[in-house]
Amino acid sequence: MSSAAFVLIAMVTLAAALAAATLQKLMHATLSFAVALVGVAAFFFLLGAEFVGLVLVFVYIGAVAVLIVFTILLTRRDVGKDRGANWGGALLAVAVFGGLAWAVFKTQSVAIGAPHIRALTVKRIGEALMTSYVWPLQCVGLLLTAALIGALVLVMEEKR
Amino acid sequence: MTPTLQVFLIVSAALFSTGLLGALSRRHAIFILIGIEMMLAAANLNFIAFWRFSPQSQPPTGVMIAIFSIAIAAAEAAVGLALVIAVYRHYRTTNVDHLDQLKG
Amino acid sequence: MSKSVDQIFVNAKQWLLSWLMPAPAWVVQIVSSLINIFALLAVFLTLFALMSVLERKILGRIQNRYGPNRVGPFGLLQPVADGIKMLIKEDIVPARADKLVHFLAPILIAAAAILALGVIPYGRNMTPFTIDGGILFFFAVGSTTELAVFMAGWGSNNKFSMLGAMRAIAQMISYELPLIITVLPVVMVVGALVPDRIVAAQAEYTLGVVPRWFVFTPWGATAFILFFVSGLVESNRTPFDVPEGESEIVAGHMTEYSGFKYATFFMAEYIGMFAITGLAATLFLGGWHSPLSVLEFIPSYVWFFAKLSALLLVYVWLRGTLPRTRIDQIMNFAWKFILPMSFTCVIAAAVWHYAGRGLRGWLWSFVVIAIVYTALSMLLDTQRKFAPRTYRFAE
Amino acid sequence: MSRWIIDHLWLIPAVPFAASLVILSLPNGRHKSAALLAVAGQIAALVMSFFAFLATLQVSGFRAVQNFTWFTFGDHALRLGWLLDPLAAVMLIMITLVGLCIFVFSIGYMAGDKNFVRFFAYLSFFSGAMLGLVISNSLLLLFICWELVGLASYLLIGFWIERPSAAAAAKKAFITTRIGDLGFFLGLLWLYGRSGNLLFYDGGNGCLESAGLAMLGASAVSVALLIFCGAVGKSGQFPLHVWLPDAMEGPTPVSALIHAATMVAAGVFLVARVYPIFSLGAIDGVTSSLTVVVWIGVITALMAALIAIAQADIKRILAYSTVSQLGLMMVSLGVGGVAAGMMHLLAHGFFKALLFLGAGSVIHGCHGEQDIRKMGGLRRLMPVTFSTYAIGMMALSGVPLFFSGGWTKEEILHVTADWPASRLPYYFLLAGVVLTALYMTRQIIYVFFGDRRAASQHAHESPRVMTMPLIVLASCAILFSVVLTPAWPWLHHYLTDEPAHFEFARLIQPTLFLSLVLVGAGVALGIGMYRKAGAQDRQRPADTDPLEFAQPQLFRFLENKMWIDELYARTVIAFSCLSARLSDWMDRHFWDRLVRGFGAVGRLFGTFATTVDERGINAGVDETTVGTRGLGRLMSAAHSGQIQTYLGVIAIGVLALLLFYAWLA
Repeated sequence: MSSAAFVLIAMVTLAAALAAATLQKLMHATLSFAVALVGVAAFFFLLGAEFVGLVLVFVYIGAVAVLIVFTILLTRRDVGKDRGANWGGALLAVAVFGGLAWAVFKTQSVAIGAPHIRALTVKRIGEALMTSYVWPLQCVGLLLTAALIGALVLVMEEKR
Repeated sequence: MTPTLQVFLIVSAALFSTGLLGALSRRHAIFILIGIEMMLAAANLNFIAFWRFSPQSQPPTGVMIAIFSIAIAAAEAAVGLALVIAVYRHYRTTNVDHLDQLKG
Repeated sequence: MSKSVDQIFVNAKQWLLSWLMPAPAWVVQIVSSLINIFALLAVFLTLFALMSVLERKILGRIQNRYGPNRVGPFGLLQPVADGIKMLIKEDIVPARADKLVHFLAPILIAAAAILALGVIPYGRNMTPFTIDGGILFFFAVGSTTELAVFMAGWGSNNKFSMLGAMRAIAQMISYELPLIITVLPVVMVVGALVPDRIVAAQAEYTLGVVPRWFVFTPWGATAFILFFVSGLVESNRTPFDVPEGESEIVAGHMTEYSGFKYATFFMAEYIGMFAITGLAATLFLGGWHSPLSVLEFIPSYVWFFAKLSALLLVYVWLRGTLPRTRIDQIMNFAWKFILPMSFTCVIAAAVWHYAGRGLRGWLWSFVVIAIVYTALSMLLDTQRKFAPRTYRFAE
Repeated sequence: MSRWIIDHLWLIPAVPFAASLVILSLPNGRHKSAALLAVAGQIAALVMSFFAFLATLQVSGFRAVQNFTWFTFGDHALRLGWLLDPLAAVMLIMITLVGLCIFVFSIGYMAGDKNFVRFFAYLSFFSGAMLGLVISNSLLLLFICWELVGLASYLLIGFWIERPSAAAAAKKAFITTRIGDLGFFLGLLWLYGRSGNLLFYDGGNGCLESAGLAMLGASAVSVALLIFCGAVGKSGQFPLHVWLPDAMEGPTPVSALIHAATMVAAGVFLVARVYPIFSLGAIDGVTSSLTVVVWIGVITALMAALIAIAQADIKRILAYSTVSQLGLMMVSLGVGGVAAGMMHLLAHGFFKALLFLGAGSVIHGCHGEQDIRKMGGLRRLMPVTFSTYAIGMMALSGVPLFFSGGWTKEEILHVTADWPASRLPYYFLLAGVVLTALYMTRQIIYVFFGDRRAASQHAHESPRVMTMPLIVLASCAILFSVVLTPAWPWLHHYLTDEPAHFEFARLIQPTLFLSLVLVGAGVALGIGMYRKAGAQDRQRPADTDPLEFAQPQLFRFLENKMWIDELYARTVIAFSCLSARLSDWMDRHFWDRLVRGFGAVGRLFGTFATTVDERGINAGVDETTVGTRGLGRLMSAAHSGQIQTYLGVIAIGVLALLLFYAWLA
């Protein structure tokens, strides 16, 4: 885990995130959002959670970003551009960031380096999912099914 | 020198605030959704970071929560975007300023 | 002797790296990666060039004509000529295009395709990029392609581009699901997402003759066929090339691209095809293992590329044989047939595993697949007969 | 396999049930799949029944019981169970075999019907329910299956729902049998109240075992008679027989399967099953409940045979014949010949199904015509149908030696003759034998002999898929007699759990000659009367029945089914109409007035309350409301409907929380 990589990734991620939040063209904002998520995934790689990083890329780029893009397409008449930041929002966001950063700096117990750990293999994750987390896993499965059906019902053509 | 947990938390807080900025200042429902997704990703980053910097335990709880949260975020995005489309069909707009039928 | 021939490329890389001995570890690591990338690009760009000309020649033979035969011996230098042509063509960007997106799309699509190549084991000890979740990496990178295609369609600001992109994404999403689900049984049986482990699991020979490739089990054979068909769709090849069907929507999302950008799209498409066939060979056809134990003296990478070429030949053959399908047929096929069958493969693999992985398991899983297949085909058979054609106005 | 099937007895009814469900979910056009599934289910049931049958052969007096708890209320468990004994095993074989033949026949018979798929779903459903009925080890489970077969019968009689007559017949069948079932249900409750256990065999505690019977005591007669009500309804015994002839509105395979071979025999089977209750406390084999059974049976047998003589519809004749034969079986049970009755039931199942399918084939060949007076001369046109029908006719008439029906009828006459209470039933049954031979001869002469008449001009033989079941059933009707003869009464001993010995000398018995004479007399009488039935004979016009010509009054009486339907219409139905009208009148004029009166009082109170409310209470409430509304308006200003405002407020809340923590730290 090198500092150089960290700084690089952090810069790319935050820049992309800022772009996603402020760019006026919806398409550009969405693509920036995708880049920001790739950055987050890179953070995950850096932290040794490769599997989660891959899942993040897979789900967010492969599914969520494409979904967003499709929605943009379907509501095209309305969504071309949006204004960037407004002052109220920006002020509030900066205030929240300030508060959080102050809290993080204030807490001494988090100023620690990374301990040496056993590599997190997919096998371990799989075993955890199938033993201690099997109940949440089933719940998530149910949730995803419900979301799938719900989304279908929502966008179904209304019968006249 | 390697980055400490603190630094990761700061980055995560920045990402969160950026997401908040997007969610607060945009006027289109899709943008707001993007902002919310970004906030979720920041939270996930926190989980992973805490997992990595804590004394290891079996099973890897932080990673698990991140995985579940990603799955739930996907469901949320699907339903949210379906709602956006349904709303658009009905009102011909996705501008949340105009969607204030529920005002008191 | 055969051992050294087998490992010749690995040893060559080690020899190159040994020159860097005094340098720090991270430099060695970066140089090693660069060597891998360079080798990968060299091999597959050559293969792309070869493939483009061979495909045209084979198609020519299928259509009873010669194909390219003017440039170089047997027309083999045709790709060079094509490349020069593409390079010196004017790069046209539509005035109302979203310039940035329009520019980034081909780069992203090519990058995704090449990245996907990185996790495939090309021979013994010849995996460019070993990672714990290799298969997942392949699909994670592959899913980026959809975004790239959409960028191309949106960025061009053209009706045909947009329609083509939508068709492409619709069919790619629909077939990505079965593509991943057909990989599941293999991952379940091997117990790993690492391509090397999957190849290693297919190393032995039953009775010393039949290789233990997964394609020789009922679920493996079914999954392989489904995977192959889905791969065909993913790489937008005939008979599933509706996104760029020139008689309908010009060239789909590539309509507004010209010159080198167009060539990049073209290349990305072929490299994606190589990647998916390479993965098919790795997952089901035993990777770089030889089909007979007596033939093991032939180097492993030769076997891998032989399998790859065989599959590519089938691609070309299908392109020369089948007509284009309709988009709604493609979608119905995916959701109503391929997807249930892929789930059946997962179940059949579980049955195979729990029935002891022997002949009994073979028969049981075969029964499972046969039952589901019969039921599905009965359900889906609409009994629609083709009516005789009537000429109403041309008496 | 045999061992396995004993443990999985429930599979036998479950397979046709499952087939029925699958068929029901098929789209309407899939004729081939539906037929294939139904036949496959039936074959599976047949194979399993066969193995179950083999299992019962191993030990004499075999009985395998499998009980399970359905549900528990309080500390009381309601238990059901499956039972395999010789009685159940032979029924299983008969139902599945006859059923299979009829399924196959239906493929041909129903080929053109647009509701083909539904038909097979119903048939399979019936088959499953009937098999469940046969193997249930609990009166309650038997009752459930009993009602299920009733439902199947209802659905199938009314299969051609577009015909008003079919719908009416279905309704009639359903309601008439329901009257009997009410009695059955009361008997069941009574039995449960007395013995506390509805299982037949339960390790000594079942209601048919000594402990359970002892608890029943003197109420056994009432319980038995109430249960017999159910049997009367289902088996078409007098006075509830009226639905069975009308049930012929259903498709012919249905008539063959349900209203001849299996379901109507369920009543007889029920009596045989709970026979210990009937015979409890018997003196010399006679109890009052059994006496009732005998006389009901005698009346039914004779009456139905008489009516059959004057009917013109080919299926109705067979229907009345079924009623008559069921009466015969009841007599046999009543006089103590359980084995004889069951044997006749089995033999009757085969040859009556054969006759009905033959009739179906004739109807199919004559393009839907059912009136025997319009047929004639079909012997040459439909040779296979004719020969198999003739075999069925001889089995039914009781021609001895070669036909199963003859031997079983012989057996019944034998036990009836030995009844200590009275000789009368025996003589009545002898008369019934003559009548049976007479009406069957009449029918066969009308249909197959003589000249061709209106409907038989363009008749044709049925396709192979329909004639094959006929041949199979005909050979069954003949071959079955092998295990029935007195020389080697294997089946008798199998059912009554005694070893069988082969003794050729017993084949020829004096009563055999008596019945030979009687049958001969019946056939001769028939030939004498109906020789020229369809043709002009002396002063009689061609379309008049010879009997009608000779005895118009008697004929009219019989033709109109002894006016029983009319009698019911004048009495029972008229009475219910009257009481309905009375209730209506009471409702309109008496109860309504009463209710209105109460309403008026209520209204008076209401007026008073309104006054108090408006003048006194409202004013105070109004003031409160105004205040609340003002407050609400104030609060609602915060709810702008802008989600981003809400989001912002949440963010401010987060900030406030942070500040709060900072203040704490």
